[in-house]
Amino acid sequence: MERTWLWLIPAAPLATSALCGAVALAWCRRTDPAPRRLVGVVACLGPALSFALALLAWAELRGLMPQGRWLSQTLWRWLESGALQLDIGFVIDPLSSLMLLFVTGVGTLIHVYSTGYMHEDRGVVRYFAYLNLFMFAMLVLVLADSLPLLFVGWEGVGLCSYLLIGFWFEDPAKAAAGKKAFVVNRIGDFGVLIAMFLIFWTLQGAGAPGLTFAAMRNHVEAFTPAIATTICLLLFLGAAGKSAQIPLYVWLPDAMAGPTPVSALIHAATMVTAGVYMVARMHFLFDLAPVASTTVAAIGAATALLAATIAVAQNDFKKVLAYSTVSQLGYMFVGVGVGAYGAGVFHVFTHAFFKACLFLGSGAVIHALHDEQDIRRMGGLRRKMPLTFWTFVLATLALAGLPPLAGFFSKDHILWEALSRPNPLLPWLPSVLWAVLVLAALCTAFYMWRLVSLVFLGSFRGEQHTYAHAHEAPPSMAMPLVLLAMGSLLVGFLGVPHALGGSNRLETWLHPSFAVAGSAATEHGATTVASTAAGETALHESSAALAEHAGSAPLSEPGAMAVALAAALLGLGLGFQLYARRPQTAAALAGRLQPLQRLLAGKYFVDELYAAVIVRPFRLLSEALWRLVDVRLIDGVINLLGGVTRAFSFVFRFAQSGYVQTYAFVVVLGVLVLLLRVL
Amino acid sequence: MVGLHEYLILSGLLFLIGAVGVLTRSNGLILFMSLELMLNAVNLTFVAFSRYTGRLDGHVFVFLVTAVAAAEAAVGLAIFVNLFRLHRSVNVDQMNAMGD
Amino acid sequence: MSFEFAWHPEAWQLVAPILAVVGTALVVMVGDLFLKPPSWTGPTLLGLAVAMALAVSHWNVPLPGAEAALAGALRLDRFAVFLQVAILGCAALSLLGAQSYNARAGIDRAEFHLLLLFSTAGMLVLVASADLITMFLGLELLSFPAYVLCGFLRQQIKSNEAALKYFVLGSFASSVFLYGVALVWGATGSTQLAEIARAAETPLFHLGALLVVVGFLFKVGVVPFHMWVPDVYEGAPTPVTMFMAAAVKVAAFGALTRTLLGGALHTTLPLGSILWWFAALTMTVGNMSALTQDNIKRMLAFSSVAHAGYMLVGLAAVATLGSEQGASAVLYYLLAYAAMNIGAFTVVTLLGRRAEGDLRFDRDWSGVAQRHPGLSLAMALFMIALGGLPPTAGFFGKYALFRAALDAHLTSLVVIAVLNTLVSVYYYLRVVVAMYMKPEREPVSGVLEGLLSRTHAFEGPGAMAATPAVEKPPEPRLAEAGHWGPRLAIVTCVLLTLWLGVGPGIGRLPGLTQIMEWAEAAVASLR
Amino acid sequence: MSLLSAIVFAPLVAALGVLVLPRTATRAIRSVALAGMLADLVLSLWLLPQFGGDGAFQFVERHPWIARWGIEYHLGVDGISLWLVLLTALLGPVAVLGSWAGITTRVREFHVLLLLLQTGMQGVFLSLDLFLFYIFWEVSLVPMYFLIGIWGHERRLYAAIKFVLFTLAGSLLMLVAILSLVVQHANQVGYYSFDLQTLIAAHIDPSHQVWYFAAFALAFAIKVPLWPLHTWLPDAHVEAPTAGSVILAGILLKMGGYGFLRFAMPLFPHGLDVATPLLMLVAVVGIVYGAMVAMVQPDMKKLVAYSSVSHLGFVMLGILSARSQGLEGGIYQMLNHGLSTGALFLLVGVLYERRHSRAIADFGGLARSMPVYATVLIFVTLSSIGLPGLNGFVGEFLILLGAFHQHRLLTIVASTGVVLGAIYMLWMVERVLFGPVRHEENRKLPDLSPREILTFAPLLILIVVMGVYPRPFLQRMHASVDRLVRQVQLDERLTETTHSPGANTPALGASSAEPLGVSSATSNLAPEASAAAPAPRQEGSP
Repeated sequence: MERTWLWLIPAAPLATSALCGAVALAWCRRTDPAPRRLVGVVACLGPALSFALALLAWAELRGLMPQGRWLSQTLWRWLESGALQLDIGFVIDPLSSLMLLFVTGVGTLIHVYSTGYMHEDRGVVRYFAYLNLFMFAMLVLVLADSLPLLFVGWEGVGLCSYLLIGFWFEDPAKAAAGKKAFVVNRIGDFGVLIAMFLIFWTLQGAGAPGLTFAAMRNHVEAFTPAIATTICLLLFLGAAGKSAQIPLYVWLPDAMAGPTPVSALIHAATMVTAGVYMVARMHFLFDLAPVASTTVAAIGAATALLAATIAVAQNDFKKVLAYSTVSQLGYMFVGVGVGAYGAGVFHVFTHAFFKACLFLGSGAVIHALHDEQDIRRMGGLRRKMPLTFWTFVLATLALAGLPPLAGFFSKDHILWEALSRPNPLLPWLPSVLWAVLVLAALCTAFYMWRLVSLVFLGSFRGEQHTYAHAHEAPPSMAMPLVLLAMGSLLVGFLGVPHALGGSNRLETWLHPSFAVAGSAATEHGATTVASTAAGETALHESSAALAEHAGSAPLSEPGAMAVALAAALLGLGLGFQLYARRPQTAAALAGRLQPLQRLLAGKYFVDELYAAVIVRPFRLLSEALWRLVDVRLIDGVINLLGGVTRAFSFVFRFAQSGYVQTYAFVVVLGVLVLLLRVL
Repeated sequence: MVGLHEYLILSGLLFLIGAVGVLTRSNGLILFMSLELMLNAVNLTFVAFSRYTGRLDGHVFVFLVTAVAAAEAAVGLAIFVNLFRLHRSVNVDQMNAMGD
Repeated sequence: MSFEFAWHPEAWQLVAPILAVVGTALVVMVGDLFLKPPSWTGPTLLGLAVAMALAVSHWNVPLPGAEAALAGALRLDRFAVFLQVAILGCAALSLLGAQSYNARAGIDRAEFHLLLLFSTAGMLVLVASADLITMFLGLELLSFPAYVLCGFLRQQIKSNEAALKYFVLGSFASSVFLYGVALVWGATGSTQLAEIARAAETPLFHLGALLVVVGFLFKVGVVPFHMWVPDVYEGAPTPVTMFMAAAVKVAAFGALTRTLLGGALHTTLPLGSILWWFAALTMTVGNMSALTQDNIKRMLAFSSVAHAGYMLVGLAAVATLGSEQGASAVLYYLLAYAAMNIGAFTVVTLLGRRAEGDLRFDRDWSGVAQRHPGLSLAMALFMIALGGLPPTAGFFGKYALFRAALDAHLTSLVVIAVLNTLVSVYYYLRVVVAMYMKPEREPVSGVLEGLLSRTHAFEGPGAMAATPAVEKPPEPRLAEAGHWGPRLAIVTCVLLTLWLGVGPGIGRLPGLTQIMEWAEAAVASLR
Repeated sequence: MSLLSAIVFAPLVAALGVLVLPRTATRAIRSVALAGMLADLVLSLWLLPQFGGDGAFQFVERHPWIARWGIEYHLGVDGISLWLVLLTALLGPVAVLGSWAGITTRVREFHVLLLLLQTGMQGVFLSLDLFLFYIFWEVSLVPMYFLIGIWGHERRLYAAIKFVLFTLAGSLLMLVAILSLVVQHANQVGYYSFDLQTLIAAHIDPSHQVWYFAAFALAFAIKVPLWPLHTWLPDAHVEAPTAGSVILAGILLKMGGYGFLRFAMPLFPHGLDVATPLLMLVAVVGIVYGAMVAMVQPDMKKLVAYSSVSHLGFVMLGILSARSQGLEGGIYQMLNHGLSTGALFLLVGVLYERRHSRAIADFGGLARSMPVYATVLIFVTLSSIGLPGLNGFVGEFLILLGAFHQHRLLTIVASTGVVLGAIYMLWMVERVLFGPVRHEENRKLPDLSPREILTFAPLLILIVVMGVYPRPFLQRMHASVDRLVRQVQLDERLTETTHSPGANTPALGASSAEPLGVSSATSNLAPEASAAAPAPRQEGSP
């Protein structure tokens, strides 16, 4: 269905962003303080409006037949050259509507939180300008109906993350972190760029040039496995950059340099999940490319475990959460990698709530302790800030995957899909994936509870006066905490699996978006009974397929859940035992496992590796190119030519002796040569 | 029997002698005389030709050339005189105030 | 050849320009005995103007076969007229340009003028002569006054040396030329170009013709017969230098062209390849030698050698397939070249603080643009024009030459020429750099300046290092003497340089197309 | 006097106007110069409403000049030159404004030269007669030489002469090529003609075409500049005064790319065919090389200069792809580069006026003392690194898209330039704007003055507009670019060119002649694409 108001969804935050920006520039030379409170309100209005519109869109979609759940608006012709005809157009299907809802929802909450958190900061106006701009870019990313437009949002969010990470730019480390984030993302974007070209010329070859998702779906048959694989791998390179997967995850931990709400919004809830979203968007291609999908799943699992292990040994509050985010993103990629797009997106959804809640909680703590981030100098805050504590615990349990919290359903859904879906290439892969993920789950539970114990339980280990001044979060910050905690408590119930007698409503809702490519052709125009029927059958087929898969799995679904749950509980228990009950044993253990400890604390020294293997050699090479090739070689040749000419000049001058008889002699010589030559 | 060729060879030799003189003698005046010698070599050529082809205009040319030579002598000597005033010598080897 | 004089009354009209110039000279000579006017420049210019008018007057007079005067010794065809006008123009401009200089150097005397006039008369004869003997006479009549003019600064060693070198080498060359004439006459029984064109080829003839050509090549200063050029140009008083650089080249090239086409030498001699080599050699040696010169006159001297090379490219085209295009291109280039050079040398005279002073442009001219913007602008224009950049005469002239050469399939030669242009731009721009881009320099005191220019020894780097000890305020540059002559000359040259470069024909005013057509008509008249 | 001539000669008139003013009346001089430039801008804008859609030349003026040799005064504008003319007209006033405070010595000469330069450049973009083109080409050389040599910085003399000699080395050989081309053509048809269209229509023997193309390409490649002929550029950029750098980077470099589009390619398709692989390779090398060298520059202007080498590499890649996307992208990128790099040089100039230093190390933390400046710099940087939504992206995307079809491997290598661009630009921004203030004198630097903001405003606005709504710009190129594509296509080589979807079918034939393996898959699939839809999936399953 065409809708004329979709543009408002991204436009609203853009407008507010422009407003804030104007104020910021206007005030940058004035001494009197900017109207911060007013700005805060305005800044919150933008995302709030988008949220309302997102709800409206969702409602509209519900009103439509499953196969016709699709709103769109074309604004104007953007790129147009040769066979390339590209519009700026937005489309809302179940998938994007889901993304919309939680992006705008969580976004709004975090804006509200920011009004409190950033209150004292002098740059708050600029801050809101950036944050709103981010909302705009993210919404463009979600709403885009074509890959290039998605790319606009894609790099837009990258830009905002760059600006926000380096928000406190006087600190060179922070500025550098921002640049690092942008550059690493650029490396990924390079893949996306090439993928787009490949897609375009493939479709061009099929006589249907275009870069809209619809065009790709409708001519999906144009993609040979070879090409599909190439494209998907390239796309995944982009996704790995944006969503911090191996090998490009290194920027995310550094990104914690930004203000905490930013970490919550951009680096936990929304932007970093964009990669997963894109893979889900392009699912019809990944379906064609088992190699690529397998790679995605494998890398996802590896990342999940790697990051989880690193998180175990971190002492920076936000770094722990950051690595946890990386590892959770790994889960999501496993989900989409094994073809369970619904499951992946479901985890994206739930993760947004509890991870945002965790970050905001950490923000509250850091705020309360005057920007203290080292958990070794915290503890016993339970009594000081109970509300923060309880919400944090709730979110932690959700993340650890305890029933009936959100994390449980989504994570176990992924685990089950990973286990039950046979891999066309490597039959043994599913069980390995599952095992790895369970292990990661154990680590997750462990380090999360370690965090809780070190921060909230026990007794305070920092200076007493900071503890004395520690205070509960102001309402503007508390309210979002509570809401998000409730979210992480409830949203899981949207996806109760069939195994537990649930009807996995989310799966059903998303199904039209992930319908097998063949029937996807009917996405356009009004739905017909036939297509609906097709959709229904497709749905049944898929569920049937699942049931049939279940047979092949080594475990039954409840069994698998039980194992995972056990792992989570074990992790929690360990964390409690080691860090709340007997810290000394923890210390002893750390002492005994010295090398491992250092390896983990040092994040496997990947940054150092990159620096040594890539960055430094590259810089040296550049220096060489400049000083040797440019200055010495090329200019050298030029100057040589000049020198030779001058040399000749001096030779001739030497002949010009000034003696008349020399001259006469030369004349005679000339005449003789001439005569000899002619006669 | 002395024929045209012999005259031509003789004049050619005279011309070369003059040229060599110009190249080698450092005394300005002798150098100057060599120049005159070259002109006269040419005169000989003219005369020889007109004698053996029975045309008269060769003789006319000779008169012309002699006149020119006279003028040349006037100019040349003037220059040398002036140089002698400045240099107290007419040795061309000393005269390279210019040249790189 | 017959001795009876075909002397019809038009003949007077034909030789009128020459007579006018000679007459003026005699008037100056005799008149100076009795009345002593402050300067003879006025009368001389008048004479030249009259001569020019006379010359122009019979451009269009149809003289069927009657251009021949004095028993065919002279041939006053359009070719002759074109060049005579050019030569007279050069003479007049040089005289104008010389005004300040002569006044300062105290050589604004009758002798200067009449020598210049006689030399001019020689040129007029040279370009008009259809007979090798007449050519020889013209050549000598051109040269002798020039020898004297070179030595006109009798107190200056350089000037005298210039005279000496020019005289010795010049006479040497003209006797070579004459020997050539003799041999040609012996071989063909005639000295008339028309007859020679029909002559049978014998070794003797080849030898003679080659010697004749060499004689011309010497006059125009072609490598390897160029060695006299830098020394003579440097030593001679600047006005004389500009007169030689412009007028003599016009005359000599004109005569050479006439000999080639009129005497049809290109059919009888392998001149194509010969000139190819001479052109390449001349351009390269000339430019490269100019590259590192610090003395502006010397630099311009070498540049004039190089330009002779460019014109040889055109003549090479003539020699390869007798292309009249080439010839007309050469004529056009001669005009452009004369304008640029006279202009440049005039500026040189004006920028000196004394006659023959301030010639090391990179030192003495630094920052001149501040005090003399007009002069500097003009000089910059001349340099850019000599470098052959549009929209100037230099570019268009080169364009014409190269096009002719390409028509004759001399592509490689054109490429050589183009690369040489590149080199030349470098040293022409050195002048601009000095005038515009270097800071104004503390001027050297008049005394020290005198020392520097009088004895060679001081002109080494030592002199440059010698800190200018200013005990008395330096004399002003000649530009401030405020004569109208040089200014007029420069303005004329500027206008010519631009006009020959872009000039569209406006009404009666001839555009460059028109001028090119004249050149072609002139060449056509050689048939 | 008709429109195009007015556009060309309006600055010249203004120059004469400036000449008559007394040299001390600097304010009046600047105003007159500005007025002249603005007049030029207005006249150029006047083109837009009347500009028609068909690819042919418009507003044509044609008068015989030197009739006997077929030299004409022949002006005309089409979709390719239109925007370059407008860019020139836009940067003119910007340059004058940008040197308002920076130029204090010999103000009159400075502005005269600036205006002459403007005339020369407009002439280059508008002339359709090879002779006329060459004259303007050289005329635009001399003023820039003076601008660098007189108002430049420390090593200005070296830079100026290097600039002139490099450029001349190419253009003189081009002159030879032009002449012999004309002569050869004359030998065929019996009359001389320097008219571009006539010569394009002429049949030139392929073996000659290669040489002619080589000569032309050399001249243009030096101007662009293509690696390894680029070394004059850093020197010239660094030493030139701000306005000089702006014009140099903004327009003079474009003359090279334009030369390829307007002359070298349509005149000598065979030569192009032979040279394309080499030139593409060189262009890509330039992209990466320029970016890498830019990364290690301690001097801001040098950094921007090398970034120009990289960007122009992109332009050439697009142009050489000889596909409509690539060509339009290339032209578009020329405009982008004109805007963003022009702005960058202005920004460096702003700092230089305040601190008399261009060394990156001398700055740092400026975002605190000069917030507006910081905003503008970041904005321009983003445009220069091709952030989607700003103009740079449109250009790079189209270029790479077009080039990808021509040569995949090279395009992939070229795309790394996008990453490298981000690295060096952001690194510069980081060191200049962020971090603590390391030098006390930077703490109280005045922020942008209203005049400076006014100077930047048009550039910034265009950067955004061209990013989000490039259509009006691209649209006016289509027809002309199509014509060009048709001209450079050899008969045996056919590719997708036109905008009508129907004409996509030939593309199948084209893609079957693809270099790399991956694509051959498409091509053999393409013909029976509709017929055997499920086929690929069967192949896919192991």
